[in-house]
Amino acid sequence: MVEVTLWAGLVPLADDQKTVTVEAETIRELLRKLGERYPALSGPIKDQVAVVIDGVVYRNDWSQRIPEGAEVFLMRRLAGG
Amino acid sequence: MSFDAGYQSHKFKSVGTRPLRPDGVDKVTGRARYGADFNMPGQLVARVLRSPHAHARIVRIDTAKAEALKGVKAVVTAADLPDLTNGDGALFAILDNCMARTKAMYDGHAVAAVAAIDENVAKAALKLIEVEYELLPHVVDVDAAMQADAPVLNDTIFTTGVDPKPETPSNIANRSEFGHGDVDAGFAAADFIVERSYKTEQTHQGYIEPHACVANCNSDGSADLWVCTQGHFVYRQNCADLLGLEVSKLRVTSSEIGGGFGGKTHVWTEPVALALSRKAGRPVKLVMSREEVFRASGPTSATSIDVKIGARKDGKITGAMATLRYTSGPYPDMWAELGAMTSFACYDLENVKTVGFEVVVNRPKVAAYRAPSAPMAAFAVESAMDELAHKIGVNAVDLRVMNAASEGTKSSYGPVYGPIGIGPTLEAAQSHPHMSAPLGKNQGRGMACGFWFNFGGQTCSDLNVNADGTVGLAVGTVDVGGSRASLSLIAAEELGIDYQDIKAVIADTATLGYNDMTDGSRGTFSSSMATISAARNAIDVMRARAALMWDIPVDDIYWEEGHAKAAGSKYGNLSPLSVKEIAAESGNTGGPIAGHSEMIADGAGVSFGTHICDVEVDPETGSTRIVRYTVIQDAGKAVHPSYVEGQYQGGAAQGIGWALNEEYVYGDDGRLQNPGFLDYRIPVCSDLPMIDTQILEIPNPNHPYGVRGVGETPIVPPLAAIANAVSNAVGVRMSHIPMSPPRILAALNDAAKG
Amino acid sequence: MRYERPETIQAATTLLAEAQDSVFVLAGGTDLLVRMQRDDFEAELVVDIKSIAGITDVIETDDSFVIGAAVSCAALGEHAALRAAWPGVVEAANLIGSTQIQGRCTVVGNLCNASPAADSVPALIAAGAQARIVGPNGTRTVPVEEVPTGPGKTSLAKGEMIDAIVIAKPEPKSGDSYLRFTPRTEMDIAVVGASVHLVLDDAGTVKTARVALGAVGPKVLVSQEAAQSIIGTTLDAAALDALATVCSAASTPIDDKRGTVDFRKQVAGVLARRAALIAFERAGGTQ
Amino acid sequence: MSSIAVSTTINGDDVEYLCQADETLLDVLRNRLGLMGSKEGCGTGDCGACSTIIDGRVVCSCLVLGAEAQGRTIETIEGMANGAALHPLQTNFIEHAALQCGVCTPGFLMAAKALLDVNPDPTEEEIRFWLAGNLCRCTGYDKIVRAVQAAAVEMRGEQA
Repeated sequence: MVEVTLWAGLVPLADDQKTVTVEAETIRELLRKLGERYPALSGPIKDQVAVVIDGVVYRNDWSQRIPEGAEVFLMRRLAGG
Repeated sequence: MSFDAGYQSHKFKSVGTRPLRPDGVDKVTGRARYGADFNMPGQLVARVLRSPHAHARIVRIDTAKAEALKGVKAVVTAADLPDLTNGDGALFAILDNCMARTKAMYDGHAVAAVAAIDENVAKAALKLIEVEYELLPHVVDVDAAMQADAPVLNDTIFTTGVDPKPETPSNIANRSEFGHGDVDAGFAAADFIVERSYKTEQTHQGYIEPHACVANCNSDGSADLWVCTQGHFVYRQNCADLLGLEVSKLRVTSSEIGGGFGGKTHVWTEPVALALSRKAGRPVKLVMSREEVFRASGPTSATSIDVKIGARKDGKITGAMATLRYTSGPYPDMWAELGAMTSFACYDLENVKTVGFEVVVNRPKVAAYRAPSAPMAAFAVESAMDELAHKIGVNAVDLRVMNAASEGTKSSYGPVYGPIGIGPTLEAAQSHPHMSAPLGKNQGRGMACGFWFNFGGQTCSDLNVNADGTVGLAVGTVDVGGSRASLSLIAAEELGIDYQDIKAVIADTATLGYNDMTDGSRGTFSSSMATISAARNAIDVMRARAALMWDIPVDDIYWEEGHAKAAGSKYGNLSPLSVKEIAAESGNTGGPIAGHSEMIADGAGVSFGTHICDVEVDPETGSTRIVRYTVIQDAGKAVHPSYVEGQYQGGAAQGIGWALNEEYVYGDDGRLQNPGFLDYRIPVCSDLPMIDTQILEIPNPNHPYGVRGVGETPIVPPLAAIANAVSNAVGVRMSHIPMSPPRILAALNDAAKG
Repeated sequence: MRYERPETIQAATTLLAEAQDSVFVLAGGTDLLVRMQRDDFEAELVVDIKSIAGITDVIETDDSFVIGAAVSCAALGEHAALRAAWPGVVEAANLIGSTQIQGRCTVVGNLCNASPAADSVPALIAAGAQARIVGPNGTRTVPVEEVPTGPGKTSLAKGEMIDAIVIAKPEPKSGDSYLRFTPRTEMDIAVVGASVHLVLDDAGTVKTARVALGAVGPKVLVSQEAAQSIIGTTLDAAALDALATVCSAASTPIDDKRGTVDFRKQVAGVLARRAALIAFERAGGTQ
Repeated sequence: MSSIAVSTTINGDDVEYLCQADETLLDVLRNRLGLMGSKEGCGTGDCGACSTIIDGRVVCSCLVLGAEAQGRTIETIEGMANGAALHPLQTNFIEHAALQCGVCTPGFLMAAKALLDVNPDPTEEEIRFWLAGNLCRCTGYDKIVRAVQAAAVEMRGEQA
């Protein structure tokens, strides 16, 4: 099981929950299940989100494994200069 | 082909040295070709007609007279750029900004454009375009735009991120919130509290090369764009989307780029040039004037920030809060959110809350400017931290050390930190000779910390081993500050050959796979990871070729110091095969030798910096002189130290200009008063001392050589470091950037009056 | 637009007189060509005077210096005798723009561009310089302060141009200086400018003085009252304070993108005081 | 408006061209003579990227009319090297990493050359004030000043 903390912008799209628990071993599985449980999330998940696992930002790498008990954040994908 | 990006520490032969960059000779002889240096036969010259009003409905545009003028070949308006964005708000904003569709949203907003045989005809044609405007009330100030009675710029914008969802449109496009714990409880437990409001004016990246491109659309749907850009693949995507072109048929070539700093991560006139070329059936060259660059490219946000920090007598912060209001120009984006995320990122806080408000105003569309949104937030927070240190009576650096984030700290924007360099930069600052050097009359010393996220992203590189054993490296990230030299060093290191035997180039979009925008200080980080991966791929190919040449199993061959070597005593008589020797036989052993890499470079790792600054303030005129400046920053691994130093010095210089003199000055009519290098004052050579740098190397565990991004963090601390230095020099706490002489003198006068 | 390069003064003034529409004199061009970039710029004729014999020379006579209209400020700075005689005038001319601008710009161009913030004009006025004006009906000489009449406007009639600036050699025991305030150390337009020229008597007290302030009004402000505040003194603290107060009071600046009214008034006093001290020292005065 | 015939000397070669009365020398160099090394950063004499040497003085070629070049001696960045041998300033700029994007570099090299021609042993302050007319946004000027200092030493034939 993985506890995912949602970026503030996503909270209203997930029944106002700040953290959600999901059974997932890869980023792909995590995002797919989130999209199924909260359809409103599937839009932003497509290209506006980065997944942070134990402090490391994964911009769009679905194959990335999620270790058991890792801290997982859905963060907004950032622009830089 | 799985690629292990894990850090393996080893003794470097090439990485860390300071060779001459491969593009140096072209640049010092004037042969390097920038955006405006490219011409196509039969090209037309384009000029853009821009709104002289801050906010106006476009009632009617009559281009008949312009089109009739001899020598004019095409005139375009928004009608020539049909909306193909089908609901993608961000893309529609780019389209509307390139050419206003219903309303001119700022002084300088494009409303029409002309392509003609020469500049004089084009200029004359602009005067013949009749535009009927219906003037609307405007607002340019971030706080004024948030008032209830402010003119609403866009009645389709309803504040998101608030509950319940508002019904009436607003200039506040989004509210974002970050943090953890209970700040009220934190403030209650505090012995000392600092609370102050800060403002920073809008500034521009200030690259010396204005935007320039040559666009050519053929009747068969194929098209070419030669442009100065930080991301030619993203420009290709944007232009293809807006003009309905097939991505593979639009080739975008990145010219040498004359500075970007984030301002060339966004298309401004390129879609217009393509539209003109398509309509005229001829190539079109469009070069922005300096005035246009200031009025109509992408400056950073103007901000208004409130900060409140509480701490105990021993200096431990108990509560920290910031409310950050950022202008985004007419089109909302993530700028306030980035400010809210970065403001307390340097610190390990029990109770922290940051709230960001994205506010639309009648100013140009904001684009990234080197660690976008971070310098302003750092100015507010690090100024408050300095004031807090004075109040508690503790040394400014010690206060930072006591509260600095470290590995395992939960960041103020959410995730936990891996190994990070803020502690070491603070310790280096404490022991740096600058920190204990004597100060003269009217002089003061200030310091500040800064942070930036850094990114990875989609990256690919091609590495071709030529028949003579030399290597061609093609990358897709743009080189402004010497990354071709750095990436050649990386390839040399991994292949085990000499730097001189590698030539790195920036490939155009037709000859290399997609690469993300070169932003987020990702250039060297991502392309070096892809280059290492491509090199390892090439090594495997060369080992296989050596196996064929020696006729032994490939598993018995290992690669070391640029040679294929046969493992095990039974091959005693086989002398190692060099890249040159293997390449010479490539015709017989399977054809050209190459290594490719297509990957998502992740795990970029944040970058921290601490700056120390001495200033001398003339109390009679309020003029500030930078006496000494030191930049200390963690690079993970400095691939080419000279160009890492260059990033530190360049970022500091931009920060100094921002802190002291640079600002967009708007008149009451909402028009930009200083769109030029005379009155938009960036630092000149005689304004600055030498800028000392110290590179720390705390390896990034997620990069084979430990490399971190370095390009953006250097601009984050200077605003605060200089503000703290001025405060320590003449005892007035400056809370409005830039600290121009009139502002400092007024503050001194107020202080004198008591 | 037509470009002409006359070789004599007469040919130049004839061209200027005969032009129907707007006509401009081109010497250094560092103001004119910036104006030409603007879309609303119209000109029928530009008269390049740099080929007129002698116009690029600085002639030292026994009682004056005659600075040709096309002498670049860089060349002015390299004229040892002028620099020794009028250090304030030369340092003012050399503050205009940058090295590249200095290689082209001229003090006559600076004067005729008639910007209130012109750097060389306060120093020329403080030095009592004269402008030699040539036109279809002959030559006349006027004090430099009579040339600018307001921002961008001069008193020159149609067909007239300035062919030289004439500065008398300074009396013994005299000194001049020019200071300006700019946020950057170079490349800026003066937010405030102050020039002081004073002559000492044998006892070392100020016998005569002229104080000229730039960028604090539509034209350079020549303040008699400011001069009076230091005449008869050795620039003691009271005299300097009086000078500063008078200059601040006399200034009528505007708020603009470069500075505020309060800032300019206050800094005008500061610069006048500092410039007076430098001039006093150059005149051989001791504090 | 009719064109003006101009004959002048550029980088030691006799050159003739036609230009409009209001056309700047910078536009002539770039658009008519293909000498793209001089860059336009502002068009108003505020950035120095178009610096060119006319009769020994470094000036902004965007503030000079093409017609004014008649009979003058013009040096542009393209003429700085001696064939394949780079000028000491050029080599030192590369060696000291005194450029990043490089768009201001031609202007800096022209101005620095004009400086060392008249002042072979400049102090740091003299270098900084002489080069104040050349804007650079990438480097913060530190390495540019060091490169000019090193080139000055080399050109004086002393040990670096």
